[in-house]
Amino acid sequence: MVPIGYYLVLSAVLFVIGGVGVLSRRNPLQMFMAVELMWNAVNLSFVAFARQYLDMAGHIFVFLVITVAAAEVAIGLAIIVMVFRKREHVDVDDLSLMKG
Amino acid sequence: MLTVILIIVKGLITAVLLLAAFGVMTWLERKVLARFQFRPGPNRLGPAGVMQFVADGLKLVFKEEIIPTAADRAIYLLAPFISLTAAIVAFAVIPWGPPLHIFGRTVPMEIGGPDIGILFIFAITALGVYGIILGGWASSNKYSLLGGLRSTAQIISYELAMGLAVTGVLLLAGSTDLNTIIARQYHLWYIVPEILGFIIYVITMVAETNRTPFDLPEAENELVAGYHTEYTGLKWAMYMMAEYINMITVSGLATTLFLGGWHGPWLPPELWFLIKVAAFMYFFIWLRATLPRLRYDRLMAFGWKVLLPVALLNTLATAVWVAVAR
Amino acid sequence: MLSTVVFWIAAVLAVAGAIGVVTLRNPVHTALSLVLTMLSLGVLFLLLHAEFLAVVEVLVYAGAVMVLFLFVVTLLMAGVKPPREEHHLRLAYQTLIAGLFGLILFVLVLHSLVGAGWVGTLAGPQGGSFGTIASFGTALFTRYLLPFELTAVVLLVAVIGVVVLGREQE
Amino acid sequence: MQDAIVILLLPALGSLIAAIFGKSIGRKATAYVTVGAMGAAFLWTLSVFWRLLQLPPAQRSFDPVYWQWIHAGALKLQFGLLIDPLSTTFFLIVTFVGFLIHLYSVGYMHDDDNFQRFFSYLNLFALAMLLLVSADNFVFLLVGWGGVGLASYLLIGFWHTRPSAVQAARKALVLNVAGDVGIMLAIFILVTTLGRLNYAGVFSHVSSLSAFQVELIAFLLYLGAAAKSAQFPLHVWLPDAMEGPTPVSALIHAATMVTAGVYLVARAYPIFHAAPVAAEWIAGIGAFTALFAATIAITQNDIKRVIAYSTVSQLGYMFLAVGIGAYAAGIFHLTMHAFFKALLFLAAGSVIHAVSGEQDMRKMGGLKKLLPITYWTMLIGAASNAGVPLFAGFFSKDEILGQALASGHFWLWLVGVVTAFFTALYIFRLIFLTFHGKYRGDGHPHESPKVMTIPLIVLAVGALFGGYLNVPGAWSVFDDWLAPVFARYPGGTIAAASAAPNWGAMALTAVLVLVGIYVAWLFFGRGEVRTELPEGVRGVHKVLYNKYYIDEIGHAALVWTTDHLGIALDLFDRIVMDGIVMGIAALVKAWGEALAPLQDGFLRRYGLAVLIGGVAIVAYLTLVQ
Amino acid sequence: MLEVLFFLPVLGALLLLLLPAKAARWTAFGVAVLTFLVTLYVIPAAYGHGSGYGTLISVPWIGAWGVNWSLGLDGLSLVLLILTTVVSAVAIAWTPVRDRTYYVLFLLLEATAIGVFLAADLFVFYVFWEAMIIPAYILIASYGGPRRQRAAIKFLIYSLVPSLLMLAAVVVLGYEAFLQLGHWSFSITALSHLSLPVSTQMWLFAAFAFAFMVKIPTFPFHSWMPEAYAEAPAPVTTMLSSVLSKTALYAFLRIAMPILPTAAQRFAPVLGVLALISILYGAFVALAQRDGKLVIGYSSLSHLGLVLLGIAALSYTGLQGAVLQMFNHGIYASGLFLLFGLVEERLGTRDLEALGGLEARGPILAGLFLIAVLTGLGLPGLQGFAGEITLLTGIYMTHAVWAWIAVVAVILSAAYFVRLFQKVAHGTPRALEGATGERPEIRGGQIALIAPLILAMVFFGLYPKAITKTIGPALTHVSQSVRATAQGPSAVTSEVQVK
Repeated sequence: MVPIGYYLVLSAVLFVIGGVGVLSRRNPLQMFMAVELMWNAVNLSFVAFARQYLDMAGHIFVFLVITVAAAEVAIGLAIIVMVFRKREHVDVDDLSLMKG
Repeated sequence: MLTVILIIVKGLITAVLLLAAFGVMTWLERKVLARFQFRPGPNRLGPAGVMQFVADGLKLVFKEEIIPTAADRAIYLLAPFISLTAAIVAFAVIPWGPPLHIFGRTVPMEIGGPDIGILFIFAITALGVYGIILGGWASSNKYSLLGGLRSTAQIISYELAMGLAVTGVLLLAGSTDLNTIIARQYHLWYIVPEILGFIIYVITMVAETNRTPFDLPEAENELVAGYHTEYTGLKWAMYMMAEYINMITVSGLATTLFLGGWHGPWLPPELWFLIKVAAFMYFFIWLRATLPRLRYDRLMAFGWKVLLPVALLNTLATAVWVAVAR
Repeated sequence: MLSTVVFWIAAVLAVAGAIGVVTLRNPVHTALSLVLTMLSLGVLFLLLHAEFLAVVEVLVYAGAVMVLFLFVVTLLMAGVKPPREEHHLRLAYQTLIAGLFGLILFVLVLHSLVGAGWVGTLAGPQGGSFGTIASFGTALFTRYLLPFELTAVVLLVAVIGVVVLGREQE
Repeated sequence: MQDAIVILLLPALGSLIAAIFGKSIGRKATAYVTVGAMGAAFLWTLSVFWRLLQLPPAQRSFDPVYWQWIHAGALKLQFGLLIDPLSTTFFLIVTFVGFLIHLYSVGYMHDDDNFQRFFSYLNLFALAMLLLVSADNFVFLLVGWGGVGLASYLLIGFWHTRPSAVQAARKALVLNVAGDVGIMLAIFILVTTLGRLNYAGVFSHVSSLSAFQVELIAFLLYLGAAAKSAQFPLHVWLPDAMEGPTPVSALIHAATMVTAGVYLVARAYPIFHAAPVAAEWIAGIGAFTALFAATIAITQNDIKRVIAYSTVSQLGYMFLAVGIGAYAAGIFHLTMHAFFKALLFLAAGSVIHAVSGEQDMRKMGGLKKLLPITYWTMLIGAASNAGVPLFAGFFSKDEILGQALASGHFWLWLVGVVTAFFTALYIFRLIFLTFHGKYRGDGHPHESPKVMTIPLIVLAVGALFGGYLNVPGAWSVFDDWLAPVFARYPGGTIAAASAAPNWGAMALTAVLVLVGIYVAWLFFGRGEVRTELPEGVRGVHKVLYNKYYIDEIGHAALVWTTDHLGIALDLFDRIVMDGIVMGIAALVKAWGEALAPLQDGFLRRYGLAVLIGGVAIVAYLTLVQ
Repeated sequence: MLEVLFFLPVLGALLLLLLPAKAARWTAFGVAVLTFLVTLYVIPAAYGHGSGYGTLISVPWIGAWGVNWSLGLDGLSLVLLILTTVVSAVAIAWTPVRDRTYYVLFLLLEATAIGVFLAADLFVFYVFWEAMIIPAYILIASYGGPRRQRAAIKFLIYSLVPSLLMLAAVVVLGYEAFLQLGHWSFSITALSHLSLPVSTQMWLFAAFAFAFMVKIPTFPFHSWMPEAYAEAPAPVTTMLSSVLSKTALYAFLRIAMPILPTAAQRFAPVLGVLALISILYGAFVALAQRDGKLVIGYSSLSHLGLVLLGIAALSYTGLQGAVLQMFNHGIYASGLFLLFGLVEERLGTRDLEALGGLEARGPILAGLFLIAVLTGLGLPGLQGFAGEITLLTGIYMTHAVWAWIAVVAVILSAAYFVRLFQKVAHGTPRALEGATGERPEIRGGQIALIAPLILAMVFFGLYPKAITKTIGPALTHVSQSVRATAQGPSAVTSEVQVK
């Protein structure tokens, strides 16, 4: 059987890659995808721990994470679509109207 | 080690059977459709044109593979495969007979079969959608893209309704494993208590496979041929295969859930299963022959505003009934 | 034995998909690589006896969310010219830093895991009930009913929000 | 004696009526009310005087108490009056001279549109002076003291359209308040040490004070007296006080107010007796002031300023007397001085009135024939002031000089004699310049109306025969009258008082006075006025004329510094104090602006920040924990 | 009866909201006069047995924190209540202001001031202490001169910051009560029985002193005063100077001293030095002001510094003198501000260089202004002198040197007040373009309004015993509590009661 540590390391790897991905992208869609990746990494570690401690809480949490992530993507994409309507291209660096 | 081999063998058998069924279906459809329109249908090749599908197959295999230049080659080629595999894998879970007792081992007819059964099917069909959307996009043709999007939207919307219709049955059966569901239907087919669920399921079934009343994406007059306009030859065939296998899977699921799977009084269980699936197939073709095509927005509105609430209502009713009964 | 093999295959696929998400230029490709990661995660969930979650992952995440992504990507990217060529110096500079910090984070996590000892071997599958949809259902609707209701509200809000945002500004 | 308060209430009533109803009841009615109030007060004083005379000398002292003023911890005070020969003498002076001056001012102020206001102020002054001399404790002495200071301020600044008058009034009041502060401090010491403030209590317990405390109290009281009675160096305000109308100068700056200082020292003689050092200083300063003022008076050209300096000089004499312990002599000279100085001022007033406001003697002259009554009354006043034998001034001044010589203060006597010479010189210079020679002015002077000349005549009689109350060697009616007051507590009278008069000294002073008159006649009596002076004297003359530049020094030292310190502090307040507060506000704003750029809208930077933060937290948790 | 005293102006303010704007001025005046009459009615209630409160009503307010809505009345608060109600009555009707909110806010200001004087519970005191700032701020901000916003904001922040410190101190006291008495309590009498360690007492007293000294104002914390006094309308400045500053001084006696006696002992020299600086500083700066209102303002800084010095001297006579002078200053300062306000209103400017000739054009106004000025400079015979004499005697008894220095300010006050009067009244009347056309004369109505103040100036000059008698017992209580704990050498010399 595979010790749980492997899963955790894998989750860390995915998380870090997701983090880097978020910061290195200029297209909000790709940033969103990187975020999704980070969500999944976290889910993995949840399930791994749930399996380790035989506690359903982990699963519930993952289920919640998935629903929330779905909601978030919905709203995020709606915003991006709106932004797209305003301008031809979508580039994160240009979206700085809200600066202080 | 043995189980792995067994699985592989069963997988092959199922795949071959499905492909054969596909062939038969194409022939059957053209025949029945013709009969509806009072014309003989294909009768040149073989007795009553039976060999027609072999001819078509051969034709498609040797047709020239045209790949649109602007297309995204990798995904363009990948898309049909996704659709096909999804369709086949989905069928793997449906038990088309009681477990066989050969070599002293009880071997369930279906290939794998984790006890989540039905959800597995939904998951796989969900993946199937990728084939369509990627196909539409990869061929970088506006119409095919729009077609792809429309069909995806349609499938996803109706998936919801299907899911809810099915929950009624799950509530009654108390488990998501298909075998237990079939076992529970030994005395009474679920079509009786879940008649409303059955009707909704049938409608969504047709929508899921983009068949007649809901076959807008491929409608010639509007979007040329929908997402597979740019596909030719074998790739196009794969889409066709995917479509028909999906029909079979969906019908198989319908029989398992509502018509008691392979249960039947006299004939051997597998045969019962075949008969029921054939009945559904006939129903599909029948629909194609008679019903006009729904406009897209009406279609979507019907899906969301009518079907979904009714399905919810049905699930609620069943839930209440189950809670009270238990 | 089989599960270790499956684990490694799935792990490699997941990491590959992740890297794909980060590096691929075309958004559709990124989306697909993400789907690949999700599917491999689904398999990993199966390995960890979380059948329901595996299915949910595939059905909700891969099936619905990513399709939505593809929807938006294909619609938006269709008309748009590829992003401006000149590669922002700042972008590179920032990715570098991000990478650096990512590395540090990874090392830290590794360090803590090693510190805690790779948590021994996995406890044996105790009975069939763990991770099945039945146990999940009971847990969800008894101990964790409140989170369930909250997520229901969250989803409702999201739906309304999207409808409002999505509406064509007349 | 409970009714003595009426003497005070009458002028108070007069002042109130004049102030509030003055405009409505018209000038004539106000004149009647106010002058009538003073007349009534005089008659009431006579009745009190008469009642006192009936009593044997030892019992001539009453202390009617009216209400308890304040009871705050250690400060327990009643409001009461002290009716005894000393205060009655002052009652007489104030009411009699006051009445005459009221009468005189009806004519003098006839065409002034603030007529009613002037008279209400005069009555107010009378009330304050009467309260000052009759209060039975130091606090009410101070109340009178302040009231008198206020009245002098109001009257000096009466013609407030003239900036110089306003300035003079302000200077007078500030210096007076400085004096008040001296008395206040004395009061604090008294309360802390003796715990009581009424005269009887304080004087009977003077012995229980330490030597230093008594000296300190004496000095502080003298500080108040010096400010009020314009002793050197606090005399600067008196000459400027001439800005006020002449009757004011007559009443306040000659007869009554300035003498308040002498009254204070006389009243508090037990303290000064127990403080020999202070007494010595008072006598010394008094003598010096006399000489100093006399020298300045010689060079003044403004008629009123000459008389003002003469007053300062005579006050010097009085302080010399009380300084050496000859309190009765001091009071006697004070009374005589009240008559002839008031006479001189009123006469000067009628001269100014005649030449329509001209005060510079160089533009007068030859008025002998035009203003006969004024001339003769002024001559008597001048003679009396100079100390010409047989005139009032001679008797009182010689008594002081005799006492000084007898009590062994030879140098003080010598200064006194020399000053007598100078007094004769400047007073007769005034007479010759104004009345003799040709009329140098361009008006057409005419004799003053009856209402002004009658008071002159009455005062002239007083100045002529007043002296005979105390003829040296013969009788001393005045001293006997005051004896009981100074007998009550030890140190009241000095042994030498009744010793045989030193005829030789008296003859010497008389001769010097006559020589002084002759020298005055020599320089100024003979027709043309020598304006330019021989070189040798010019330097001296310039210094004297400019009043030894005391004014300028005083002004520069005090007024200029306080004003500029005020301005400096105001700037400091505006810049530094405000600066600090506004500085803090600006600092906070600057901080705000400094942090704003962090929020520049770049999502990725936020992302990076989040990541770094996350890493930091994880690092902390893992490494540190 | 006490709560009627507090709620009357509040109800009046509410009533005003219903009435038409036209009638606001005189109804407000009516309410203020009614409050004054109630204060008179309450006088007998102030003479309780011994040195405690004459009457004390206490209703539990916030049970959890042990806060009781308790109002107490004794000689000390009675005198200051009379002052507040008289000054408010005169000031409220002084200038006709068109809109209604001015009068509503004014009544609220008066109500909160009454509240502060009546509060017998530290919490209630603090609530009113804070509440006072709000109406004052709005009055300055909306009805003041050209730069009123800046002045109002400065005043607000200046008052709020220290009172936050004070809040901390109040809470700590409450907590100490909890520790020592077992339950949270803020009642002043209870708190004064606590035995607090000296170190906590020190910083508590510092917090209170800081808040009070800002309000008085005293030297280092006074820079809000020039702008607030100059920009606020005359009646509001009157309230600021004669009522609000008194709340601070009263708070020293009522709260800081009895509750923190040892700290008061230790802090006395510091307070004394600061008071001395304010006295001289205020006097000198007043001498150099061109704005008449600021001359009076800085004179208040100087005179109230003298009062603070009296309190810091910790002698019984000093305290008596301080309270007497608080009352007197309240009267003559409001007289000065209101009369000068009238001059400013009629002649359109406050610049002393431009003013002049009032005596010729408005003799009655000039006469009244003269009386107020004379009381201000402490002319013996008027109430200013009575207060000063008692105050300086008290100071002299414990700190002779202080008295010698403070006396200098008496001379300076004569100088700047006379300068003020002469610049306004004397000289030839100049045609002032800002003038509102009317002759700068005080009409019948306003004479009647200011008359009580002028009469008080004279009456309490002649008979200050009326006040010292009432405040006697309360102050014995305060001075005993301070002296009783005086272990150190600075014990006050016992009163010289030699008869």
